[in-house]
Amino acid sequence: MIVVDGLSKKFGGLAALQNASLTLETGKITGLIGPNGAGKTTLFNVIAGRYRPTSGRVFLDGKDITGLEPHELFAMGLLRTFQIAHEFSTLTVRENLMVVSADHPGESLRNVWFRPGRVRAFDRARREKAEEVIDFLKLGHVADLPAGNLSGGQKKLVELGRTMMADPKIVFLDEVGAGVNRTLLYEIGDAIVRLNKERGYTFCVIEHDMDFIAQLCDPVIVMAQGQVLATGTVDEIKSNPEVVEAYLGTGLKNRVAQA
Amino acid sequence: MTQRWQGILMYAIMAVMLALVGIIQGWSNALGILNLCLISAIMALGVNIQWGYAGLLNVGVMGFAALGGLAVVLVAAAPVPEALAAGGAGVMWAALIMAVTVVVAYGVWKLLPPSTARAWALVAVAAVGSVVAGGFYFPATDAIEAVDPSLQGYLGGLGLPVLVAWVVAPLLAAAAAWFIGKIALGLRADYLAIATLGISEIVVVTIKNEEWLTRGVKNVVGLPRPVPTEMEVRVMSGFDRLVAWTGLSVNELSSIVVKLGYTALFAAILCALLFLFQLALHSPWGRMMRAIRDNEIAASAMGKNVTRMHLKVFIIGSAIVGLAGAMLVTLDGQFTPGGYQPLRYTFLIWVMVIVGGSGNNWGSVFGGFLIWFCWVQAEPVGVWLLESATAWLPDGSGLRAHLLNNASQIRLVLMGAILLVALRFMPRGLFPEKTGV
Amino acid sequence: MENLANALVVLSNFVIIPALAYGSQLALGALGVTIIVAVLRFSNFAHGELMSFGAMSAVFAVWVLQWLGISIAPLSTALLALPVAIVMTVAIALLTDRFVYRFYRVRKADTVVLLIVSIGVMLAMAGIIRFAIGPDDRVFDDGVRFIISVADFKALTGLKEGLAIRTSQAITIVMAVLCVGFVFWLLKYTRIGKMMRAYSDNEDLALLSGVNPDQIVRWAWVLAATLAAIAGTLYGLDKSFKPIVFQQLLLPIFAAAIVGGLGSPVGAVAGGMIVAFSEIALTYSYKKVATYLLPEALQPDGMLQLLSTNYKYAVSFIILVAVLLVRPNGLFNGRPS
Amino acid sequence: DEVKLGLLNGFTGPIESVAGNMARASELAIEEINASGLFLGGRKITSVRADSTCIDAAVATAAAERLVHSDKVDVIIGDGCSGSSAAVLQNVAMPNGILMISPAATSPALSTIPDDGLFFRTSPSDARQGEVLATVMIDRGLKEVAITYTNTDYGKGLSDSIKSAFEAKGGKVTLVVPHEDGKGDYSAEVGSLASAGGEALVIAGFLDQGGKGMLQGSLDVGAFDLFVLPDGMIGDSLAEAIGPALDGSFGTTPGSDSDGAVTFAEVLKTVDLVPGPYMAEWYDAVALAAFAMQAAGSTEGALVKEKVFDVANAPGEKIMPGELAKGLKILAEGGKIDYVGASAVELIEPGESAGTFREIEIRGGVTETVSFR
Amino acid sequence: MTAFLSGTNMVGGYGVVDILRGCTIEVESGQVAVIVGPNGAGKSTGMKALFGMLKLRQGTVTLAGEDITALTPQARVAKGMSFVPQTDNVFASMTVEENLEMGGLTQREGVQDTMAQIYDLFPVLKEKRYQPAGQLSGGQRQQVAVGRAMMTRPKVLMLDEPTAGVSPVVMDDLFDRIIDIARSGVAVLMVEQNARQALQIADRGYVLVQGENRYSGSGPELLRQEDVRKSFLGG
Ligand SMILES: Nc1ncnc2c1ncn2[C@@H]1O[C@H](COP(=O)(O)OP(=O)(O)OP(=O)(O)O)[C@@H](O)[C@H]1O
Ligand SMILES: Nc1ncnc2c1ncn2[C@@H]1O[C@H](COP(=O)(O)OP(=O)(O)OP(=O)(O)O)[C@@H](O)[C@H]1O
Ligand SMILES: [Mg+2]
Ligand SMILES: [Mg+2]
Repeated sequence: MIVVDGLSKKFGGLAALQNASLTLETGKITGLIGPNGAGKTTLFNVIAGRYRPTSGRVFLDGKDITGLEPHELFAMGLLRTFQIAHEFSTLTVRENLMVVSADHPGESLRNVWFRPGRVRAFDRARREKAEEVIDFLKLGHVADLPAGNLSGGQKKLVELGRTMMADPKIVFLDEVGAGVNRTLLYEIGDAIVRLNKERGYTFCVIEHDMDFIAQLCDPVIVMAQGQVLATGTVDEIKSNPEVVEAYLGTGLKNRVAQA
Repeated sequence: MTQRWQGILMYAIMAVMLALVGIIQGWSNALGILNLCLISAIMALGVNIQWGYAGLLNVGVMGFAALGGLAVVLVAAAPVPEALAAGGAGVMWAALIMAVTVVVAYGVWKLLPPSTARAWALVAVAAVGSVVAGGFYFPATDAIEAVDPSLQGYLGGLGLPVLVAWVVAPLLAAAAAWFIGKIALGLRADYLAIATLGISEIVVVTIKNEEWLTRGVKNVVGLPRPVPTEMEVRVMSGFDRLVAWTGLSVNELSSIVVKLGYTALFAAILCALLFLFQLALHSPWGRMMRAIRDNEIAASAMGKNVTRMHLKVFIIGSAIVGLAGAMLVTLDGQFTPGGYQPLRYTFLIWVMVIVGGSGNNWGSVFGGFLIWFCWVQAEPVGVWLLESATAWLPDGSGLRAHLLNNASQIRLVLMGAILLVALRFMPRGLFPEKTGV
Repeated sequence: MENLANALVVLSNFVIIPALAYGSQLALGALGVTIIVAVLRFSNFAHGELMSFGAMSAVFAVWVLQWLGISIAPLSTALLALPVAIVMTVAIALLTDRFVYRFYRVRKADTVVLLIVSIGVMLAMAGIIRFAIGPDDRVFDDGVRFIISVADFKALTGLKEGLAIRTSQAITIVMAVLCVGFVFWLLKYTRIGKMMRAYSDNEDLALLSGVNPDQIVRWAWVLAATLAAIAGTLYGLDKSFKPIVFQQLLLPIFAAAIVGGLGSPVGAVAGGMIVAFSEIALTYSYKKVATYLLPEALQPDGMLQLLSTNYKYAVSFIILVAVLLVRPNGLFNGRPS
Repeated sequence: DEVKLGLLNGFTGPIESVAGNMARASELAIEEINASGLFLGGRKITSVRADSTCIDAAVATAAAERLVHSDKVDVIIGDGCSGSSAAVLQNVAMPNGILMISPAATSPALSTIPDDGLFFRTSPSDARQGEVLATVMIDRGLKEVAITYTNTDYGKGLSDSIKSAFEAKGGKVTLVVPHEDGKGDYSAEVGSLASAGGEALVIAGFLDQGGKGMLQGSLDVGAFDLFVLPDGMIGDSLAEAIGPALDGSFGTTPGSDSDGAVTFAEVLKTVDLVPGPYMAEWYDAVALAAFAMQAAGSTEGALVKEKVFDVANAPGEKIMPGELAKGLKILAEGGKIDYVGASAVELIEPGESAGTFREIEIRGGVTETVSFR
Repeated sequence: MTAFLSGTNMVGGYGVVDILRGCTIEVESGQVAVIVGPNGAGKSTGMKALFGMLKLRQGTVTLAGEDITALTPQARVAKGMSFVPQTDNVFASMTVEENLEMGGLTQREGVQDTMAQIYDLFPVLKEKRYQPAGQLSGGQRQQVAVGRAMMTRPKVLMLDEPTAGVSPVVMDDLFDRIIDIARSGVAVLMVEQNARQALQIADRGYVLVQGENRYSGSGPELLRQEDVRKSFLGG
């Protein structure tokens, strides 16, 4: 369980987060929505150790994790994806996936030089796992291309694939859907639900596609201007006039006219 | 596959060029060049580990090479007991006091909460410590420098075998790298470059000026050698048979034998390093390093301790540069602090790495060979070119005299041209990094 | 009162004026470096040689002018030669770009490759310059050397201490101010300046906005080369023209550009001044100043020097590292990462 | 069948601006010898230049290797810098038994380095000049001086010896400050020296390098108006560049009451050159090598090295610059010579110039000899 | 009579492999055309090809009947084409306002008016006009990118996933505005993954798979096809 307590983050004069408090229950898929610039990504960045908060605390299962480095949080099972894809551009897709591993013995030079057998065995296991993920994300035909040469959507898939390579406790997904084909996205949605049900991963998902949110998330937290605006089930949120006003809107005017 | 053959071909061409030098200009000469090629290759390998693996722009190669050279002096030079007697104690006291100061300062830092008061306390501790230490240090160093200044004037070394220095040099460079890395590795790529460049200047300025330790610009000459001298070789049993068998002159043969001794040492080290780092490059470790180089933010989010890895690689690479620096000083037989110039010790090494192909160990080694070869051969070739090019001018021609008078400068032009041509046809270096599995 | 005046004069004569002049020289160089970084995104190590080339052109032009008997006494003929130097330097810069840098730009080579390429250009150009004019030291200032000399100053004020301002120093300072102002204005407010920044920020997108890359690159080189010619000529005027000096000037110039923040023209000046002042003020021995300011009883024995001049070259880099640690993008926040 | 000399000097790098002229002086001597047709029964001397870069021992060694093995030179004239000279001597000259005469390496350390008797120099060790210069300063009534030196083994060694000699004679040195050659600005050094004060500034540097920068800088800000100039600072170009402000400054340069230096200046004039630092020594080094070979009747290093002292020192006919033919002739006829040359060559053990010096003073923009020491 | 902008039978790619394998894309003035398809199908590549950022091995691109296959991107800008790439589509170090100005480079007059209109459409941008675009949130950047392209007052507006990461309200406004723009006589071509909304307003829709046209027709037509919906639009 993640508890965010009174988190603020200022960039110069601009407060991207203003005393935001929220809770992500273990075992749930929480949706996080809100208008552009609401502070969703900033919240992720603060929780995941990318930025230090101006004030406030973050707790993971009761333990204060504020200000820990990203790699320390990774070791505690906290993973995130990036809204703007951060692929390892000269590594192939397969390597991008295989890099993700908490305690690969082959990442220490001592093992590389003196225990090559163990390193090889471990790496083989990682490779098999990577194959599974590649199949699932339909990246087979580009698996050996440098990730920098992928299409925008494919990069997002690699982002997602990396989280699937680890065995995380809690995963933060920042708009994995933007730029991903909808058919595939809903399949990904199914997979998230499955991971949540079968493996008990906790998820926190930022997404602007309300269908996707509706498919997965309960509860949904709405942010605006650096604060939590509302929390509730999808239906509650959809009928909240404030949320409709600030975020959801009422649909296409022209389209109505056209029809 | 074709890439592999291309590489083999290039190494073969290099070998042929060295052999040509041997045939045309003498084998002793060729071996002399080969030895420096080997050292350059090791140095380039060190830089490649930092840049090619981890994207660390270390432009302070010179500083680490100088530290490596200093290690040879400290380990292998003959001790100067008079100097030690004159000022050894004082220097020790000064060092001790500075150490205490650092410990106290650290304590203050830890104990007091962050505040201006703490800052002032730190300044006060540092000031008092320096003044007290200075009270011991300056008289002591003056005394040391006064001991027979034209011949000694420094503490001297431990008088140990010079090969011990090849172990100490990387350690010294590594220690410096640890310290520098702690300060500077947080910086952005090109700023790290300038910071390391600056720090290397500081290292060299210090070496030039702390005469009591390094003899400064007065140089330390006559350092011991790891191989027998030519004279010793000449009296070895069987040498005369060798002379008869090869038909070379005693002088030339003895100098070839000595050089081969160096070659064996250098080549053994180069091969060992190359083996280890090829292994590393193609391991999960190498993959992780490339991931970090590609995207630090993502690597950190994927659980890689980027700062720590950077520090490690920085230390390893610097240690190798330090080792190469020590080997160079050993080969020269002297330590010349004034000779540490960025053009020669930093930029030239970088040229080797980039022309060779960054990220590729074989490339760096090749770059080391090729660029050093060109660096020393550019002058005679250039002069020869110029002479042939101006041969049609009348003998008394002012233009010809002017050109020939400045002929040595053609080395620069040729070096520049070689570099530009190489990068023109192989913009990613002669041995491009293999991307992908 | 008189003591205070004397102290001030000493300080100006030995610290402030030389540092201002040296700082301006560095600033002019740093400005050129910064423009190339700002627009073409690489550290141009050949900039020192470009300055050297400019100075060399000026020397040649001065010789021709002197031979023709043209002069603008009491000012130095070199000022008349400056336009020629600029034209020649711009020409050589455009030629190198056309035949060297463009190739790598078109294939979007890594900036480090460009940096190394610029080292190649540096070597080649260094050789060519030494071929053309030789490596010797040449003095080509034929104007009036001082605006005010120590002796004049003493006579004028009756003070015990003197103060000198050289013509070349004054010209350099004025020129530096003008150039910085111009570059700042150009980059910040003009169409072409904005296009330059856009090009450097995101080349592909700049294309999509209708920016003509060739034009931008040409402009950048024209600017950088003009600055290099001015910097080189003024430097040569102040000291003398000797090719190897420009190689040595490169490091402090880069230090200045980076302390200020690569890509920022105001930063280049600030950086130049910081490097110059720290080099000179930190290693200056304040003994003489103190003798004027302090009463007899407190007269110092020591040199009152923070750092020995041996460590002068270390100073600018210590400052550099310190600044970078506190402000990782330089003082004037150059290119954000 | 030519005899080859290798001219090893820092043609690129910090002394590049003077290295060319030094080599020219050597080449002048070679031309003179060749014109005589008397050398070793009519053999010609040719020369090859090689670039030591002055500061890079490895490059210097490689260049010397090439001279020896590729160009097959019989004698190495050089190097111009002490550090690289030591490297070349130990790594190339000794292993190959090649005679090496350095015209400009003045470091005292070279006096004691093992050399198999192959190493000679036509310049005095710095220790000697310091002594002489200090005496001159005391004689001229100076009590307090400041010193600046070029931060190389030459400058450092010279400055050390000037300082200790001056202090031993009761003078006071207010401050010693090094300067780096070829740097952009010397205000900081000048400022410190000015603060320390002194009646004169001793500049142990080079006249077209930092030495000149220090001098000009000191004059400009009125820090010093009297300068003491050791050999590296003496040459006509300095007075020309600085002008009347230099009048009254004085210094020392190797030379004897024989008028070798004057004759040498005339020799140089024939090819439009003016005397500069160490040009005399470079000329003399070649002459010495040629005479020694002539006397030995061979080019073999082992034989020639035995003759160097004989031709350089008395007894024998004194030989001036421009009279190389005469010397060769005497030697060919089995006579003895005492080469004086441009820099008053007088060798002492272990093969370096004893160092007689001219005291000079600059008057009206001209360097005038005041006396001999 | 070919369409106003048309790329016919385009074949090409980044290296040896062809990404585009003979696809054809056309759009008329005053109309909206939408390209949809799975990730990696070559949609962005197709856009780049139309804009001259990719060498075509075969096929032609024409604008108003004129063959522009050989023109550079800048020349196409001058001819009234405008493009928002999928990634890296803002000048990160320049302020929002300067980003928009860059869009107006080719415009001699009326820059201020157009900018005002864009600020109307994306009110956040007005708030952030002096902030470097690199410091904006993902959705805000997207708005800057679209704004920059609109600043050129183009005859052809090409948008590669303009709504990726944009919140629903803003997306609705954006689509409205796109329709307005099209109605004013501009040819609008966009790639969309929010395909259902996009196809609703599309006069013409293309489904691209592996560099080939798999389906095409008017937007609503495509929306009606069961297999298109299932395979590409998420059911
Ligand atoms: N590095 C930064 N410097 C300055 N301001 C920033 C920085 N990062 C974010 N901001 C500002 O903080 C605010 C919140 O940004 P954030 O990225 O968290 O929004 P978001 O909710 O993720 O929006 P979106 O849905 O568009 O991704 C925005 O107004 C943005 O301009
Ligand atoms: N710069 C590049 N170099 C090499 N191959 C590339 C490059 N960019 C894209 N590709 C390849 O071209 C194919 C098509 O890419 P494109 O970007 O056109 O896809 P897309 O249809 O726009 O997909 P998306 O919806 O994910 O953005 C992909 O398989 C990708 O791997
Ligand atoms: Mg976001
Ligand atoms: Mg795309």
